[in-house]
Amino acid sequence: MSATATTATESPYGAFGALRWAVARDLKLALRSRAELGVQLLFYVIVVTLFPLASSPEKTLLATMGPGVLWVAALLASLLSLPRLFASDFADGTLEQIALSPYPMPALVFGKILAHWLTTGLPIVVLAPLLGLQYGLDVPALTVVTLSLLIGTPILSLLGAIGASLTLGVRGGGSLLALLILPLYVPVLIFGAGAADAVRAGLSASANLSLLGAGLLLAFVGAPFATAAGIRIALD
Amino acid sequence: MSATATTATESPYGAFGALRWAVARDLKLALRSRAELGVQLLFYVIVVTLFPLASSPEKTLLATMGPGVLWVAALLASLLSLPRLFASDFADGTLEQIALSPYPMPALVFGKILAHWLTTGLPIVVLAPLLGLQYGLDVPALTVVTLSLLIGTPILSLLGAIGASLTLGVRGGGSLLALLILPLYVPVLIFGAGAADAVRAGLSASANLSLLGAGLLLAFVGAPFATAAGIRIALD
Amino acid sequence: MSLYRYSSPAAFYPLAGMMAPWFAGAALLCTVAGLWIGFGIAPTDFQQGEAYRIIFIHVPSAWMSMFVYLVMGFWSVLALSFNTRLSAMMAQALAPTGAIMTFVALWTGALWGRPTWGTYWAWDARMTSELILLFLYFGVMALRSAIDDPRRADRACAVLTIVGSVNIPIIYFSVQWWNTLHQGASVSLTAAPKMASIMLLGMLVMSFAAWFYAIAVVLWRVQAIILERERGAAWVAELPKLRSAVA
Amino acid sequence: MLFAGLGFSVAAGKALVITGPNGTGKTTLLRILAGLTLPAGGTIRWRGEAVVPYAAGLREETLYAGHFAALKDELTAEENLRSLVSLSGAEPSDADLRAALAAAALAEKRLLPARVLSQGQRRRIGLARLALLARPLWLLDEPATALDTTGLGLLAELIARQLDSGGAVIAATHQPLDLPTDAVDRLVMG
Amino acid sequence: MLFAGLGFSVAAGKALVITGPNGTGKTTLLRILAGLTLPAGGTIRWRGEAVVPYAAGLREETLYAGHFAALKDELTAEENLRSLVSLSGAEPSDADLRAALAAAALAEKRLLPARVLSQGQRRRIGLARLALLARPLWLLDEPATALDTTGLGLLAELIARQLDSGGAVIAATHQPLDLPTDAVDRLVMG
Ligand code: HEM
Ligand SMILES: Nc1ncnc2c1ncn2[C@@H]1O[C@H](COP(=O)(O)OP(=O)(O)OP(=O)(O)O)[C@@H](O)[C@H]1O
Ligand SMILES: Nc1ncnc2c1ncn2[C@@H]1O[C@H](COP(=O)(O)OP(=O)(O)OP(=O)(O)O)[C@@H](O)[C@H]1O
Ligand SMILES: [Mg+2]
Ligand SMILES: [Mg+2]
Repeated sequence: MSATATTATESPYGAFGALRWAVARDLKLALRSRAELGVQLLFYVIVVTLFPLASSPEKTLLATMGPGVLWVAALLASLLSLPRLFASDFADGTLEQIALSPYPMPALVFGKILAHWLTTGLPIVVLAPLLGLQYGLDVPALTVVTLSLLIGTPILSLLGAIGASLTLGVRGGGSLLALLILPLYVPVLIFGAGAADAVRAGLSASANLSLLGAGLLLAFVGAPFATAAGIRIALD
Repeated sequence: MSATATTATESPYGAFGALRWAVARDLKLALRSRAELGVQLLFYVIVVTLFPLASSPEKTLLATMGPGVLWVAALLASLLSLPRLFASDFADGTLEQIALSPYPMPALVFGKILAHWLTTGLPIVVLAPLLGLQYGLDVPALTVVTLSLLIGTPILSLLGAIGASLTLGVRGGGSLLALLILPLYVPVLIFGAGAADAVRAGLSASANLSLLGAGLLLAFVGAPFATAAGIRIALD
Repeated sequence: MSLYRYSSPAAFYPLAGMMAPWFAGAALLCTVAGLWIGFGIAPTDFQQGEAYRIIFIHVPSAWMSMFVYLVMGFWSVLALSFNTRLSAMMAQALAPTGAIMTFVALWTGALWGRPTWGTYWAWDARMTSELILLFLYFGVMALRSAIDDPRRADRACAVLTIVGSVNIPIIYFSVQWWNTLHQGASVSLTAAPKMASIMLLGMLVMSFAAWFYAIAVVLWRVQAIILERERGAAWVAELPKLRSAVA
Repeated sequence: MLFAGLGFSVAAGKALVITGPNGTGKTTLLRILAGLTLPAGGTIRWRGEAVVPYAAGLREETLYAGHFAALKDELTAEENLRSLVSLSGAEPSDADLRAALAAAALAEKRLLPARVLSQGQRRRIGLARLALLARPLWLLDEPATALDTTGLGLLAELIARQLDSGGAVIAATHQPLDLPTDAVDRLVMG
Repeated sequence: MLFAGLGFSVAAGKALVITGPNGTGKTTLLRILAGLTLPAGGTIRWRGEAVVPYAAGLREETLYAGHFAALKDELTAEENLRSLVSLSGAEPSDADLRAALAAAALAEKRLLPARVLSQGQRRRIGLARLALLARPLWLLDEPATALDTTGLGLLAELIARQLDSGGAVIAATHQPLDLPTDAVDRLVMG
């Protein structure tokens, strides 16, 4: 049986080990149910294809709506998957163990968020150009939409995690989470969808994209700590 | 202490008592967390107002999109709240007790669905005309949208309950549920949003509305039984 | 009585193995004949030119996509009401074939739409409902793979299949109920056909090909499912074929 | 296949206590008896007649208390109790409810939401439920979990009263239940 | 205020067994000691120095096992165990893991998803975790729940080994734990 060195001056429990533990475990869980990944994607596809169904399918209108719909659908996919980010760990006691682990908690939390993005955000980014074709978007517009999603969806996951931690164990979690987090999502949505609009209007999208990038940096630095604090509050 | 008559020839456990139990309990639970109702509504409001934000806000386009957006948002609000319909009862063992109750299970289930609609569907119906104004819809269009939501949202709750019961305790619940249930939602969406389109095109909406009505009847007759079967399967 | 015997997987397994090759052979024959009629004999359409020949694949696959679902629904009802394992396995075996047929119908329809309507896709009622059918097939398959207890998966999928079957009449009658791009039925048992009889013949032969193909594939797939699910059973261990494969 | 070749019966006024190592199928057996789980084979007879799962007669005459307390965190102890009991078809008066809660030493906790109750207090709400539901057959899975000594005493008393009134009890447990030996049959699994 | 005026300490090689009626604050006390719940007042000292909740030193040296088993239904028994142990910072070899599972009589259930395990088997994964984590202080809440006789024996053995190796144990329980009396201090609450 193994014993851990507890008297080392430098803690052997580094952020990298924590990250690896969380990402590996959550990816394994996500892959365990083979259907999961496919289902996430199908949900995105269905939502994106729903819109032309409900509105009238005129061509110019479609191209106008395109980036907005791709973004709103990404946002909804994120919202829909967020309540699950910590809920099952909370219910079965894993979150207690995470909070009490010798590893730094923000790193563990960041690992969970990263895994969440890899399983829900990244596939959306990959799929977006294909779906965009369906809306008659041209190549420059497609490129910018995809790029904006690539920078934007991690922000959604990071911000969403804060909301998910704050609504743990609160009834009506799903919609309360949505309410808390949507105001934070809206700027992301505006810059994200705006980037493509700028390109279609013949302008440069770089301003929008660098604003998104700044947002990502901010969320990356702040969100893990805020989320860790939220979880500790929920456990009290 | 009370004893129940177990030898009566006619069962004293009628569908009406079951309905009353389920509606009363679920409404009490929904009202207990005071924030819940407001949050549901706010989510709807935010989604509806998001679309003009993400697309470009031209007037004619807005009126065209209006009914579709109101409907899609209703559908998403329903999807977002569905996983919670049975999940907590499943996790804490109440669903076992519901399945073993002497009351007829479809009636208990229908009561839960009714309470779900009263807390999530009905407020949306009430709010829709106000939000429709924002999209520049005129009075006939508004009336028809509201009417179609009034007939359509109970169908969403009824069909959604089937999906919710089938995905109980299954990983990837939220999005699997969406995948299972969206194909069934789409016809509702088409008839619902189509009603308003018909009116705006100067045609009568009665065909769409009566199709919706037929759908409601069908869902009303079938869904409680299918849902009860789904729950029993989940408990096995 | 003798039919009842075959409701046990152990009894059905050899029967399926015996029948499948015959259906596969018939499918091959009909495909060759149908393609020969369709692409060799049938005349060029005066309106659509050569593009119309997609009909020989499109229509049979579209019919099968709906029919397979109905058959799936039938087995699901049996599985739920009599709790028979074989019925559930049949339903499970049908889903992928149905999905493929639906996909082919959508694909060929889209290819056909380009020359005739000038677009691959429109949100027309029939196309939409056919797309929904594809999602229904996906849903059933996803639900099955999300539940790892096969008995539970059987019953959950049966409920979903039965509920989803309301979509079939919608697809079929969509051209009548709505004013759609897609054309209405041109083959009917009651009215005289509006099509050249050689085209009709080609379509019918191709339909038989699709039928036989579906039956053969489903029988083979059900054999695989039986083997997988009953791998613990004594009769599986005694299968001579399996033993020789191991040796 | 978890177990096979198992045969037993329980008579009115008798308790059947199921014991056995972890994982030998006690919970599974109780769930099958309640009708929740489909058995791979075998027959269950109730009052001499074979019954199917979820038969109305069975649901009206049995009471199943499993691992889960079926409590809503948001409702108070009293609301939870009333809701559970009336779901099972009885309509106790407020006085009955309070008496049952008091007997379970929950009089002071009556108006607290179940969320803040301790593990043992949550189980005691289940005991109060037993006191209010005079069903011919009780199926109890680990009824002694998390109970302190007085809680165990109350449980034993409730079972004794059920047996006295001609009811039957089937209980799976690892802890001794302290019942009169002449009223108890034992089934050791595994 | 649940409790006040409580003072106690536990020395290396000693176990403190907390008993008392339901709802007297045993769980709350353990959660405060672990750092999960903020106390309304009072000081907690570790190795003689006052510590704050979530202090790194505390997290590295204590192990808390509460009511929840922290198991994922989708992962197998072995995967669950490995994941839990490495979250606590240890990296046991595969052989260690299997040995610990075998000692908990889970050798045959090693590759089953936790979902299908019985209540007692789930708790036994927790026992295997204890065997793999040599922390100076164990905080155990109702460790005997759902365990059969051999499970209780294993638990007693694990605690004895922890005490022998100079560790300390604080356990809240309603069931007797069968520990050597000279190594046990008792705290009766309520
Ligand atoms: C993706 C687009 C399409 C889909 C989803 C689709 C779907 C279907 C379905 C489900 C059927 C069988 C229903 C029935 O027999 O009544 C069918 C039949 C048929 N389709 Fe399509 N279709 C598509 C595109 C097209 C196009 C572009 C054409 C030709 C212009 C076409 C021509 C036909 C014809 C002639 C039939 C046979 C109708 C009959 O004889 O009953 N389809 N299609
Ligand atoms: N799908 C499955 N595959 C393999 N084994 C299974 C499956 N489902 C259940 N089991 C086994 O069946 C048993 C379940 O037993 P059950 O929960 O009834 O035990 P129990 O006697 O109540 O045990 P405990 O005393 O621990 O509560 C376990 O041994 C479990 O491993
Ligand atoms: N917010 C609150 N308001 C009132 N009482 C509270 C609140 N939170 C907790 N309590 C009380 O504190 C106690 C919680 O005790 P705890 O769970 O620590 O008990 P325990 O000794 O572990 O009991 P058990 O033996 O049943 O597990 C309960 O009596 C509960 O009613
Ligand atoms: Mg058990
Ligand atoms: Mg406690």
